[in-house]
Amino acid sequence: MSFYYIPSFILVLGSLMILIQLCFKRRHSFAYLTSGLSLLAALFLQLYLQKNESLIEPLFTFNAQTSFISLLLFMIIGLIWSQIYHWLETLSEQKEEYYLLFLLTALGGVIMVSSNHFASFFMGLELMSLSFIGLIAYCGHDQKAQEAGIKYLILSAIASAFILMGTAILYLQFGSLSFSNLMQTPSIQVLPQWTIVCAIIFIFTGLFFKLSLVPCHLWIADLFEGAPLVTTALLATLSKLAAFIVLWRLMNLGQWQQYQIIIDIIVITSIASMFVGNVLALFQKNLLRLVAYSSIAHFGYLLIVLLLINNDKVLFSTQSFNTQTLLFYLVAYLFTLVGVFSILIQLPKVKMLDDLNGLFWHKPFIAITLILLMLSLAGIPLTLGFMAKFYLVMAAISQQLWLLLAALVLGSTVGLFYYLKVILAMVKRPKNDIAFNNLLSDGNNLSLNILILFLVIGFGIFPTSLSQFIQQIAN
Amino acid sequence: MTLFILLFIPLIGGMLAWYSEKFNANLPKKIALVSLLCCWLPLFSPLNNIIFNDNSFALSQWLLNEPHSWIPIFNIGAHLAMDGLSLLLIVLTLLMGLVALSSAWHEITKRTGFFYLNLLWTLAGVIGVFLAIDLFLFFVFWEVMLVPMYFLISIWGYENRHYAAIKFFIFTQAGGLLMLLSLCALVGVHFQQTGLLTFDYIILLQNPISGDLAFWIALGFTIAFLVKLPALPFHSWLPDAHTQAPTAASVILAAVLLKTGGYGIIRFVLPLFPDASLILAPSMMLIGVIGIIYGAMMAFVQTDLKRLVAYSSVSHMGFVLLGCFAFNIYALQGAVMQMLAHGISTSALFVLVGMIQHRYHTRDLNKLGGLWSKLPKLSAFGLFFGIASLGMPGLGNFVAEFLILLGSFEQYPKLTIFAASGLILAAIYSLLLIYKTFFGQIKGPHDSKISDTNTKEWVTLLSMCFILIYLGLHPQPFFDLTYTSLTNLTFIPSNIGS
Amino acid sequence: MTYYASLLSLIPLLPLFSALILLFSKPNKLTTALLAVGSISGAACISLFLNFVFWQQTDFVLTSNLGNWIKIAQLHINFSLYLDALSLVMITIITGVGALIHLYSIGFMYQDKDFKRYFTYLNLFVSAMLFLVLADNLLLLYLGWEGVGLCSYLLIGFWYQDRDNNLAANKAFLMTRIGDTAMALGLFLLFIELGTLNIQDLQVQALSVWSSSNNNMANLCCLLLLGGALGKSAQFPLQNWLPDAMAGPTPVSALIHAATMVTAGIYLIARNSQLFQMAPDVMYLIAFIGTITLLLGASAAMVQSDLKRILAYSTISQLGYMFLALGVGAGASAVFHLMTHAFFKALLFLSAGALIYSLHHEHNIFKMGGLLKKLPIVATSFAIGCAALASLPFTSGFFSKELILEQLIDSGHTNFWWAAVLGAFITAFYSARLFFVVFLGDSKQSPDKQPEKIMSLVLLLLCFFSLFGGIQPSGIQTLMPKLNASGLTTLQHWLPIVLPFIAISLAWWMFKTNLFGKTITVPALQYFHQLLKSGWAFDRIYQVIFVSPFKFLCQLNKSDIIDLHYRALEKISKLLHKKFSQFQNGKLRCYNASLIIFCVLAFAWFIKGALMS
Amino acid sequence: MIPLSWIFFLSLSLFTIGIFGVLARRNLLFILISLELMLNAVVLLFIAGSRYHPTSIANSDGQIMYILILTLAASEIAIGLSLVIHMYRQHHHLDIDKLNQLRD
Repeated sequence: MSFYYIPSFILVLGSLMILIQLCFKRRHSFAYLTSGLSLLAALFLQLYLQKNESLIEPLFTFNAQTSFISLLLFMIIGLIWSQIYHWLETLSEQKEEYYLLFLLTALGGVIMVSSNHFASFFMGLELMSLSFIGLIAYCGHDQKAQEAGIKYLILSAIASAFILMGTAILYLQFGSLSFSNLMQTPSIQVLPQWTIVCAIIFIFTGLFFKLSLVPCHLWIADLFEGAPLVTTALLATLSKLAAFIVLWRLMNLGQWQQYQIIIDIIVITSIASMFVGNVLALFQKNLLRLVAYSSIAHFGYLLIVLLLINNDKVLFSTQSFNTQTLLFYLVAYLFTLVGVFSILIQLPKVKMLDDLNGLFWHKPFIAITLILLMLSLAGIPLTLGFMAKFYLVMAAISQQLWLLLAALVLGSTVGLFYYLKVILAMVKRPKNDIAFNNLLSDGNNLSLNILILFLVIGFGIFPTSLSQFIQQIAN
Repeated sequence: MTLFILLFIPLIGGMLAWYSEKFNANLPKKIALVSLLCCWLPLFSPLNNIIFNDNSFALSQWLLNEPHSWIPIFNIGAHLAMDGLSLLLIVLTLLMGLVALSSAWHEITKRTGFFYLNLLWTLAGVIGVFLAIDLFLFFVFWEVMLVPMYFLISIWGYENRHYAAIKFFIFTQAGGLLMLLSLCALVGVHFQQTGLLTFDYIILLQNPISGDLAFWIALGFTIAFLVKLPALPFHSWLPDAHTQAPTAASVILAAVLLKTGGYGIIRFVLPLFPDASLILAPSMMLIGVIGIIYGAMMAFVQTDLKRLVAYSSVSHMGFVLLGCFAFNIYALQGAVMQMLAHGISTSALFVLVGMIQHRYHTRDLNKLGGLWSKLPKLSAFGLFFGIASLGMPGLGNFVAEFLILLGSFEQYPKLTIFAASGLILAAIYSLLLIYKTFFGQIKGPHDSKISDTNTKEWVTLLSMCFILIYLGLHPQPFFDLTYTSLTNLTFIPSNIGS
Repeated sequence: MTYYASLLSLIPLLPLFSALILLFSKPNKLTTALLAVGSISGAACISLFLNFVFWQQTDFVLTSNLGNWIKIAQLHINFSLYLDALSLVMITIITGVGALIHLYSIGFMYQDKDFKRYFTYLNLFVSAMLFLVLADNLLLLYLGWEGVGLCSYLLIGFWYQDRDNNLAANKAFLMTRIGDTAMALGLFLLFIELGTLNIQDLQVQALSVWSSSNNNMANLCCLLLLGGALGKSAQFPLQNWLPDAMAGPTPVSALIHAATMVTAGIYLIARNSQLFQMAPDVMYLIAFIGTITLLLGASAAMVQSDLKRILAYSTISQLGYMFLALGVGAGASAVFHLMTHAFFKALLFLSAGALIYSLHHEHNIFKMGGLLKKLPIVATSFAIGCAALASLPFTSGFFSKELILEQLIDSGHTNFWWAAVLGAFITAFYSARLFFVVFLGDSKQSPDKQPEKIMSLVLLLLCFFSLFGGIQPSGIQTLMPKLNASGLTTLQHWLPIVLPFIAISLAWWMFKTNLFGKTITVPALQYFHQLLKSGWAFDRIYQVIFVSPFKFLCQLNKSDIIDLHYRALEKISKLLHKKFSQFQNGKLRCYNASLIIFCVLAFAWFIKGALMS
Repeated sequence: MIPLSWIFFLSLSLFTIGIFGVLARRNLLFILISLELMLNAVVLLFIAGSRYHPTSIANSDGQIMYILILTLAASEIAIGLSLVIHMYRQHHHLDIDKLNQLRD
């Protein structure tokens, strides 16, 4: 038994506590505190565990990278959690179960990112997806949320079925479900070699759905629009982070780059995602849909990282640079996105871009935070988003992926247009002077915004400590 | 620390200006003025050195050199350095900052704090561009200076400001991204060839990269600079941005921001890629010539005064491009001179247009006319700067155009003949501008409240006149100042008698 | 010598400072006049003094350096002044005639509200012209060259409220600018070929570098320089701005568009005569252009009805004579004619100004008539001017024109001689016509005021010069190699003397039979008359060939074709956005299909790949 | 023993039938049933796998997966049905084609 499991156990414990408490008496604040404490405990434990040596168990693997990713995951969830209370107060539903589901998604995410076995991966995935369905359809009377819930249910079930199908074929090939055996030549060849590629395609279908990459991207905007805001934030960060990490690990461990077809698929999907995501966002008037489309594009950029693994044309001597790129990009993108969502949570009335009009003049601090976050998403220097893009460009250049770089430049240029539109919307004079006082003003909003700014701008200007940390982890 | 102080003064001044708006709406502009004046202090010692003992600076290229570490993981440094060329352009920047301030003084009445924040930050960004010697840092300033400019256009601009602001930003950012790619590729190739990972210009300069890739990297850089310059196929952001920007922003845009393109070519493209730029030169000069003619022809048919001036900028900056790629010292000196002279003459025209618009609420050439009888002083200035823009000898623009054409004639006589036709075309649109605006019968209702230039405007414009005349009649100090920087380019033998 | 050098530098600087003072101060009219006229007179006195000093010497050179301008690598340009016999003649004319015209202008312009502005421009002009003439290098010459162009532009459009004036000014500036650009190219070529722009060095260098005569490069350089000269001196094919330039105040026409600025082209060629000697082809071209221009101008002058336009065309024609003289290698006679022409043409213009002043801005000669008695001084001066123009014997114009004709023969260009003689005939004819129509015959309009006294004074002074100014300055005779005097035949000797009288008689006959003012009824003749009146329709030709296509081309591209592409890009992305959005139709089954489509496509790609390999 | 490929193709056919069901059916309930079919197809493959890898140490993996998938299917159906009920209450039908409030 290892310490590594403790953070997950704390989460389990937390959810059990909430469950038990539900049987006796419903109290919002108690559920809030319980979930918060367990998250915090898990976070700090995870932080403590950073320095431990790596450990490979049959179901899980724990090393610096997975620990870091779990830490990242906890931090993101913690940031989102800090916003929940006031937001839930505005809902008419029972509130306590939300925390339960919230913790369960976190648990699912943690399991996924450190899984070393298809069974654990599958468990984490389903834990997360099923809780998500609950989180999405949480507001029973909200027709949109219900619709979103149904859509997510069916689609994620199909995706799971695809992933399982792929898993099953791989199992037939290798006789094992462990990730570490993916490289071994099977003892008995029961199926022809090409079925491996079929299996990979099946698994890709499922994971690309989770990552909402083109052409499996259709659902995400609907979900973002329909689901409750906090759920959307989780969906945009947690589920994508977990899915991407798994994809990356599979690519890494299975050496899937050896199949040209897989490379082709990734290249095409990446370019298509950049292109379609950005174009869809271009004239979008709904803010959340816009964020959804932009996330399609961002994961399109991130796919470039998958092509870098173990390529022989490595320019920078450290092979870990690609890992660093991945981690840095994820950190940058996810923090920025969490920032955007926490600002949006503070502006509950804002649905369309035009609703932002005049924000800059009435609530300058919030507006500036949002502007900087948008600039970070757009990749303007001195923000975290730019450093991430810089990492990506350096990594891609070192392997001379000119086609993808061209697509990246083109996509970023198109992307600028709608990020600027968001900024413009804030700066415009409002048509009718709506009061911006219906914000959930609270002490921790300001401090949270400052924290986000610190993360996005501070690390944007002085990325050294973060880069060095990531460098250590990647080695 | 001098250069960092120079950089931080406008940054801090901008913050203060914004904050001070809470107390008094008139305070920001005063703070802006003070901080702009403070910016001259750090320049005092280099200027002093140059003016009073001009032998010392000729020996070493860098007047001030301040390397600091920034992001060690990539070996990126916060390396600022100043040579004659950048000093000259910074002086221009600060001067034009004052001009912009003067033109904004009464024009901007709403949200003054944020306006001056953006104004000062743009200037800081431009100063950063001129000072940054680390390529990464250069890129950072290159991109970041656009953000406050974007706000200046999109908040305080005219009717169609949002479109113009977005267009401006996207064009320049697209160029910037291309530069980022080229920059990373340059560093990568340099790493491959020397095993040294560095973004430092001075180190990169020691081993100019070669090979096929070098050409493409050079092209990437060049296109990024062409967008900013702006050269022909990428010029279309400029008329929109200029037309919609408030006067102060137009001034900064025309006087300083465009110059970063020319500066980039001279500072980075030519020395870092000597072979590639030789290959690029004919096509770049062709683009320059086409830009000269095209810009002038476009200027001729515009009915919006600001658009006319904007297209004339395209034409003038074509000369800069021509000069940069002519590969001799005359043309390069001319290009630098053209940057200065164009900066002043064009921004003066923008200031004038701003004044006219402030008084008559129109920029339409067909609705204006006969201003001379109403506003003789203003019109006289208009005449002066119109004449300056057509390249009248005795003014800076002439010296610049003469040297550029002289230099490029040596290399490409046929192209230069076409470029020289720009002199005729410049006369056509400048005279049209003067003719339609200042001459003829006065149009529209007589408004007795409209008055001629006040003292502040008069002093601003007059000082610009004097600078132009000085540039035209005694440009030698400026040539001397940039001589070292320009002869350091590999293709120019430095032993040419000076 | 330094004493003389500082005096020399004062010559152009005095009017310059006066202009600057006028620009930045608000003096009253008297002070303005004193300052303006005083500065020019001062300059004139200095040049007279220098004339006096250097009278005996033909081979003197006086230089003065006002400072350094540009010094990059081999390019060294100073603000240096260079005085030799040729420039001495020129500055004497410029300051002398300039001072007189300034003086005259006080009277002429006194009522104008922009009195100060007028004198500012005029002083600036004189200064620029002096820089042009005194420049020791071509770049400084170019500075003056453009400076005079600018002042000419400003003064043509001096009465800015009238759009026509401005259009005329624009036309003048642009047409000369075309020539100037050619000249600038010439400068570049000269610098690159010879490595200097100093005029004297150029002559020396040219001899050593282009050793063989009729070198292509020499031809090209000279051709380009000639372009500048053609524009400035209103020679074919850039001649048609000059008649329009008469829109300015009449003293301006006298000073700029008759006496000084338009002669800059002649000066340029004379100054670089050694250079041009290297290019005989270009010299021949100059002569040819001169011939065409002199005939063209003279013939157009025959039929004009606007007083000033007649004089303008006659100026063109006279400049043609000078070009012809230059072209055949008779530089000295060209400059001589330049001088006499400056006197009598200034006189003619100023008298015309007085006439116009008195007649309340009437320009049409057919509305004048019988003014001999009413305006005696003007009539006298006009008569003298016309006589000189027609080169009646013993007027100044006679000597200079005779010299030109003589040297035409000497140089062996008989055909040019015939053309020149024909020109002289026409010149005499239209001079006589002008005088007869304006001053004789029935009185049609009576003057409402007499010219100011100061104007009359200037007229009288100029009458003196026009009559007795026919003394060729000694210094300039060394300008070009002397032509061998081949001796004239009797016909060649007497024909030019007799012909003006025949022409005047013809004019008198036509005037008496009232042929001048008559409307022409024969269609062919009418057409020809129109053609001549429009100055051989060059305006129309240029309009059709250059201006309209240019305007059309510009208008075609008004919305910026390149920008349209970017806008199209925007439209395309909008279209794509719509297309992609169509898939976001909210239908679950569609979303399901997307997953499966991806899967199927991937398989298809895979199978395709497998089949291919 | 039946060759594995037979089972493989059977499973794939079942999976495809499930896919067609998901695509073709408009009733939410039938879609859920089709999903079950897909999962069962997968389960079949896992069971077969554990049978055909007797020597492998991980031969029980397939059977464990079978149980996991079964659990998943059950819980999915549970959630699915609750959503079906919700939907029916709100819309009085189960036609997912009419469920398109969320769209561009």
